[in-house]
Amino acid sequence: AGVSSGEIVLGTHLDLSGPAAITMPPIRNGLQMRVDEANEAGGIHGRKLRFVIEDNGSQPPQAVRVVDKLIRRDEVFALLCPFGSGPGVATVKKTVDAGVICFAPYGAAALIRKASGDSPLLFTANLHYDTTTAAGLKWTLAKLGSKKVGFIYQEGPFGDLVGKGVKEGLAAKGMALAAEAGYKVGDIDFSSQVARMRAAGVDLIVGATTTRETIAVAAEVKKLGWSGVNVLTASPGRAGTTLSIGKASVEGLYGIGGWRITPASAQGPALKRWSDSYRKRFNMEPDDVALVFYDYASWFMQGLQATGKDLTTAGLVKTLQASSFKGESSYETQRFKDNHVDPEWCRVEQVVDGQWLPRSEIIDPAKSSL
Amino acid sequence: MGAFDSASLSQFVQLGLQGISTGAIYSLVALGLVLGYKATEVLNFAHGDVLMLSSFAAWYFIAEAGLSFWFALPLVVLLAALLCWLLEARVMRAIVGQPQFAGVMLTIGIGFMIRGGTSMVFGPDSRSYPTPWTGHATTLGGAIVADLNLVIIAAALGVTALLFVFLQRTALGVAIQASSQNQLASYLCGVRVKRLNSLVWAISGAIAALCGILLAPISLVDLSLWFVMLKALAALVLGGFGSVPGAILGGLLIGLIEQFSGVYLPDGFKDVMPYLVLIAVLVFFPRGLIGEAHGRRV
Amino acid sequence: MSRSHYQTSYAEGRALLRTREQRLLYGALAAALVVAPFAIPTFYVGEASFIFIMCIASLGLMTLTGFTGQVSLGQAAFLGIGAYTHAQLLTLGLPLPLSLLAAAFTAGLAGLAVGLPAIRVSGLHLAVVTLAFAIVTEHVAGRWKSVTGGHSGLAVPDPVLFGFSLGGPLPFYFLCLAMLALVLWLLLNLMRSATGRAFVGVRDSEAAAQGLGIHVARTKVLAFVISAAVSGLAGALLAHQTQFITPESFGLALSLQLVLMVFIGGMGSLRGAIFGALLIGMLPSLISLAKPLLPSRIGSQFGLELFVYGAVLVFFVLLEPRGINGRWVRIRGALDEFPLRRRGGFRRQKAYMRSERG
Amino acid sequence: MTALLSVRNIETWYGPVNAIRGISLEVRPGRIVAVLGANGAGKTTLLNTIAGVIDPAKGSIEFEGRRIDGRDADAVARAGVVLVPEGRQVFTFLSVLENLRMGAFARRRDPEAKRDIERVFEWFPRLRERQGQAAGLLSGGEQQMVAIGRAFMGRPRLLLLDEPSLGLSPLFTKEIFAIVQRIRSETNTAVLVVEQNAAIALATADDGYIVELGRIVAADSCARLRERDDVRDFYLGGAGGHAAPGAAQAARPQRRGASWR
Amino acid sequence: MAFFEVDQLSLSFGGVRAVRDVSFEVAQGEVFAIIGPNGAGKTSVFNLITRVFDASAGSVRLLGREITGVARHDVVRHGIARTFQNIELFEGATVLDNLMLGRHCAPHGSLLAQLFDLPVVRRAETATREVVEDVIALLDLAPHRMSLVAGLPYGIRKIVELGRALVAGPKLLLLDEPASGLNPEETHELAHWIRDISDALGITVVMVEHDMSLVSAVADRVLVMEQGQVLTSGTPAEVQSDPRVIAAYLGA
Ligand SMILES: Nc1ncnc2c1ncn2[C@@H]1O[C@H](COP(=O)(O)OP(=O)(O)OP(=O)(O)O)[C@@H](O)[C@H]1O
Ligand SMILES: Nc1ncnc2c1ncn2[C@@H]1O[C@H](COP(=O)(O)OP(=O)(O)OP(=O)(O)O)[C@@H](O)[C@H]1O
Ligand SMILES: [Mg+2]
Ligand SMILES: [Mg+2]
Repeated sequence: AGVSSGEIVLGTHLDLSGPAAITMPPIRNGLQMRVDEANEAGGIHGRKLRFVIEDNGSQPPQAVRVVDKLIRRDEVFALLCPFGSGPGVATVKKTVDAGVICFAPYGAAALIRKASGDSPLLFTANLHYDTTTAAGLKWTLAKLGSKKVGFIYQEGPFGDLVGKGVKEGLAAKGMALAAEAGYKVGDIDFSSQVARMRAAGVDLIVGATTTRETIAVAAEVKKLGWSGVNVLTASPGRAGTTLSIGKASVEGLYGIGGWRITPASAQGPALKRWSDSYRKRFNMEPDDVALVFYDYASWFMQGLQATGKDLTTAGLVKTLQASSFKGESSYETQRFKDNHVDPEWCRVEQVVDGQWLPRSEIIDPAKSSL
Repeated sequence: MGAFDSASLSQFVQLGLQGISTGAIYSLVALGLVLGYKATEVLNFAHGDVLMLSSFAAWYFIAEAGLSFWFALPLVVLLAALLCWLLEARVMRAIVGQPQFAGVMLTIGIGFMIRGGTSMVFGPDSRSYPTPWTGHATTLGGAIVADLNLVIIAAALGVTALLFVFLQRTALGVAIQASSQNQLASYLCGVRVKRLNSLVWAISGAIAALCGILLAPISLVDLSLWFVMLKALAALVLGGFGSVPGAILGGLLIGLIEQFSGVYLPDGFKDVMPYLVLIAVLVFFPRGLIGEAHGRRV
Repeated sequence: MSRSHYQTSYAEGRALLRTREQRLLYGALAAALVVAPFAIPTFYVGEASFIFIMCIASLGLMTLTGFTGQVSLGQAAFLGIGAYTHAQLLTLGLPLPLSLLAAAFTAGLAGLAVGLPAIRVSGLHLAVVTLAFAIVTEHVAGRWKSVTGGHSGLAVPDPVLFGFSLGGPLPFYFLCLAMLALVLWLLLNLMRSATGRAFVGVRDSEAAAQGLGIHVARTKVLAFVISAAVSGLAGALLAHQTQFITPESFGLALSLQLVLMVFIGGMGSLRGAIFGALLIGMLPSLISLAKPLLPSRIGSQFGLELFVYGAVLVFFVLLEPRGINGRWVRIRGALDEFPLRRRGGFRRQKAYMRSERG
Repeated sequence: MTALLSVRNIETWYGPVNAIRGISLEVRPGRIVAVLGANGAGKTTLLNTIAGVIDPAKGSIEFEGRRIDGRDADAVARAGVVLVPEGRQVFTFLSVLENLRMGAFARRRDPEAKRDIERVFEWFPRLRERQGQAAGLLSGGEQQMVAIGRAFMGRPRLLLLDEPSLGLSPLFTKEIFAIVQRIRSETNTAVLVVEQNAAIALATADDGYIVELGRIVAADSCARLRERDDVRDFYLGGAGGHAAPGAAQAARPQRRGASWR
Repeated sequence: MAFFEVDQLSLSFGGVRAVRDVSFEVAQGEVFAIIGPNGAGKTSVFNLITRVFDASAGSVRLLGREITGVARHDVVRHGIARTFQNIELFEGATVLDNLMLGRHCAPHGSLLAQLFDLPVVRRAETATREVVEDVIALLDLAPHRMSLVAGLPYGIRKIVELGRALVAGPKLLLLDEPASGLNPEETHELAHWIRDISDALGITVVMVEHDMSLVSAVADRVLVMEQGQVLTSGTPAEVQSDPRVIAAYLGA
């Protein structure tokens, strides 16, 4: 379904109104921009793309309804980067059961995969937080020589997964977690979590925190004048916005990166053109997240293109499984292995003078043995 | 035993101070709620959203328009007061006399509109702006507190004192309490009830704006700022609805409980402890810790 | 033709369908509901099942809030408890009907636990106690991994009855419809007998209720238990609808939606609960259907859904503070007296706030 | 002499219920005017309409030559027309003293207000004893005293009383009416009083109106009204207000269905 | 043993001694009135009898059974029903439902039976309805049967409340100022009803009342209270001529 002589219908559901709406604009814009570009270039094998975006409010029941709508009413051919672990887990089975491809959902990839019953129609491009965290943490422990590690995490699947990685990383070094402290989305104050870390005397805080909380934790550490400690944020906290909003308070912060952030000064001509085009389209500054989702969409378009005129679900699945991709946001070329992106390139970086600078090599967690 | 050696003592002081300064935020938000409730017996669920909107407005004036903080502060406070005045005069007034819950529903709707509207106008992403106190901290008795937190404590104290005097000592304040108890009788006494209600909402809006402006630099200008309303609600009920000192007490208690349970209890208790305490307290003090006298004569 | 109708026995006075017209009307409605799923696109069949589930939950809350006057801001917790119980028991192999019953029962027990403080606490204080309970429940659901699967969630087995799967859109539609009909019938019975009257009595005057021999505390707790049990049933069905349950499915947003349903529908009326669930339940879909009609500058703004949602709420509360049911009753009244009705009927008099403290 | 208050042909509705169907009446300065009528006749509605508590759908109300209909109740009160409403309506959580002070809210800067409180305490010594108590905890009669005292604190030129004797002891009912007369003679305040206790109302007032089904059916001086047979039958309980002992054994009167809607 | 006895009953609120050592006895079938100045403690005595307040001292007995310790909602099962000075009706319900609620103390089937509307419930409902209809007929409430209480005039509400208390089938009926707000004609009619209730239904009535015409018309005996204490008691005629009562209550 979803493919007619003149049109391919794609859909997604994002949190346009709920607690995660904050992070949605670059995601939506990145996806939309790639779709628009494809249409401007005459479509894919002559078929125009129609992209339907729905609001899931980060709520699973609501997500189930919009996915129903996308599948049954809009009859989409594929879902492109739907957002949220909860919504993803709740809807992926429905999606694949209806024969609809789910490409690069943004959320806990392992959980979504499990919920899908390991369906071949699901392609996950988002790194597994546990494996990358474990790899990044192992490198950091070796490099910084940290003795006691604490963990601040967001309650939810994201925090759980990073936590799993933290424990694995520590176990590999024969260490155990010295302290952990959770928080809820919407908490305004992280002093008690940091105080807990301090009371336990840790010298490395790992944060399963998104932008806002990463900044808050770093700022709290700075405020206390607590010098003997490093802060390492797992993937989503290591973003461009952390710098632009956090400013001085995030100086010195470590982060595990899952994609390349290229400072404006170092951008090549292709990236510059992309940035200008983005600015023009959306009247706002592009950021790394927008580029990541633009790249995901590109990978998908590449698959569509390569499948050829005779587009079927099975055909596309086959093409994607055999495809490889390197975008401006990828560290290195990646492909799909068992429908999951491989290798899961990651890198430990640090904020220096308001920029993420590489500290480690590019790591393949599957092979990392530090 | 040495359980209170100097290190743990200074940690204790640090937690206490931090608890008080977080609690002061809750108290300040709760105060705004109490005030609106006192006059119109409407629990304003849009209060947190006014607070959130104010922080966006402050960001706009300071970071975008480049006004100085000291100019933006009164401006935003004034605008928020105006907004709330209009809300009362144009919207809330239409359901006077309807069951109390109609007001709650209406403000929930208004809250959604404000949140949706803010996100439509400004976009949903978070941002920040500088204040004169950003990045400064003070050492007090071995504990370190951000200056901004001290300012918030001072603001909470100041607002409380003003409100207390206003409500208890001035004729207008007594009239506010009177109209909430019996609006009809208040009209019959010649009180300009409508204007008074709008005024109270305006003051409450001003307090929300003050909270928003002071809070945003700590937790960023963000759509989820309204969440603080939930904690304030808990504070309000813990202290006793409709009581100014109750709101302060409740807010501080919740702040302290969070801090101490965050460090001294196993992980996971911090977030639910305030609510567990709340339920326990209400079972023994059904009207909150310093709730109003009750009982209707039959 | 006059609609007046003379009753010839007391039993007739409490019959559910009193007049011929009513029997015809509701008969037609029932027939339509049975035929409809075969005639409409599958997407709408799924939507209808969801609305039925919301109707059940809304009826549950109406029992508590609309009839007994106890506001609950944490109703979603009971749905959650029902959903988790159901998912676990189904996984253990319990047959569907028993598991549904057990879900209602467990939620009812939780209702008992929350109801006990409610004996002493009232009004907004109670509302916040229930809110606190829901926050704690959600938290526990996230942490108690062995039972709930934590934030990773729990898969819900397909509903199977006598070896026949009810998971597909059509069978599930009829499962939900049947459950709704059952719950509605039970609650209608309850509300027209002594316990239902006692609920209203406790709501309107505790002093008088006590004087008439109503055990106020027990009645309040009973309302909590019944309301929670009905909500638990709704939760169990909702679990099938989402097929995978996570704690955030049962958060504050759902609780607020339920409160909005009973209020916008019209307090103190089962019909109101259904009206409210219809409106609030369909609103997100309606907004999403209407979005393509908007100019894309506005249609693509973030927060548009929330804004429109809020605006519709505000519109309805302002239009009819007593709920859709209130308007329904007035319109019906106006039709009944049609030629005799004089002007001024819909004009609103000045009104004054009456304190509910004390 | 021109009228202090003149009500012309007002009509008032509660949604679909037409409670007043065209009433006109006048109160001249310094006069006490009584309004009598069965339950549900529309007396309370009449007073509420004059006081601005509800709006008339038709007709005009003039006070001291100025239109007051359609204004809000607070504006009417400040104009000098103060209502003691049905059901007392005290501020339950405020003390007796604060209740009285609220009565003088519109003239809270007037130094005379203090003296007026003394005066109210003189009339109602019981209130002086209870001045610190929350008004909601007072007995029914005590609350009535608070309501009347509070209205007086507004120094009205026209006082509207809705069943002031409701729930008061016989002695106190007499006192209230004596006080009403005192207020009138000391301050030349005109009074419009609605009363079920027709005997005492007709004895105190100068002029009287009788309302039935939202219309005036009789208007005259009280002296003449007292003489009328129908008034005696219906409003004075047949024998000057006090049914003789044993009257209950008399034949049961047929209820006049018309006055019950 | 007297039918109904109140013995040395006392109540204080903080410093205010609202009721002090009040004792009286009422015989079966009697109409007994309590009068006294405002704030004398009459309503408080009613509230003590129906257990709204806990007495500081003293006891209340009906047919020799102690009432002072029973739960509030059990008072009616001991045969005592009351009305309230400020009318406590269920505003959101119809007159019929208000009256049906009056009979809550009668058996009405278990919760499960109610949920499934079993025959036992239907029978109980019909039985209740029959009692209610009798009262409706007695008090001429038929035209208002289906009206919402909230829109009724004051006088009708008073009667509805009286009816609700009657439906409970009490042995002892407490009426708090039943005639307040009624005009003389209606009061006159009320007098008949109270007599009917007492004579025809055999219910003992204790009422608090300020309208002496009603008291004279129906009361067998009168108790006069002042400042929480018993001032005197006697027949209506005796009491009305007592100089202390005239000074404190009736006025010259
Ligand atoms: N809020 C209301 N809604 C609907 N009808 C009302 C309302 N208030 C009064 N009425 C109706 O208006 C009519 C007049 O009522 P009103 O209270 O003015 O009578 P009243 O003469 O003061 O009676 P009473 O002696 O009982 O105080 C009555 O039929 C009453 O039922
Ligand atoms: N809950 C309370 N707290 C404090 N004082 C109270 C309370 N209830 C009653 N009182 C006081 O007790 C006294 C007796 O009140 P009660 O209501 O019994 O009087 P009453 O005889 O019924 O008077 P009325 O004829 O005016 O109704 C009053 O002075 C009243 O102020
Ligand atoms: Mg009246
Ligand atoms: Mg009394």
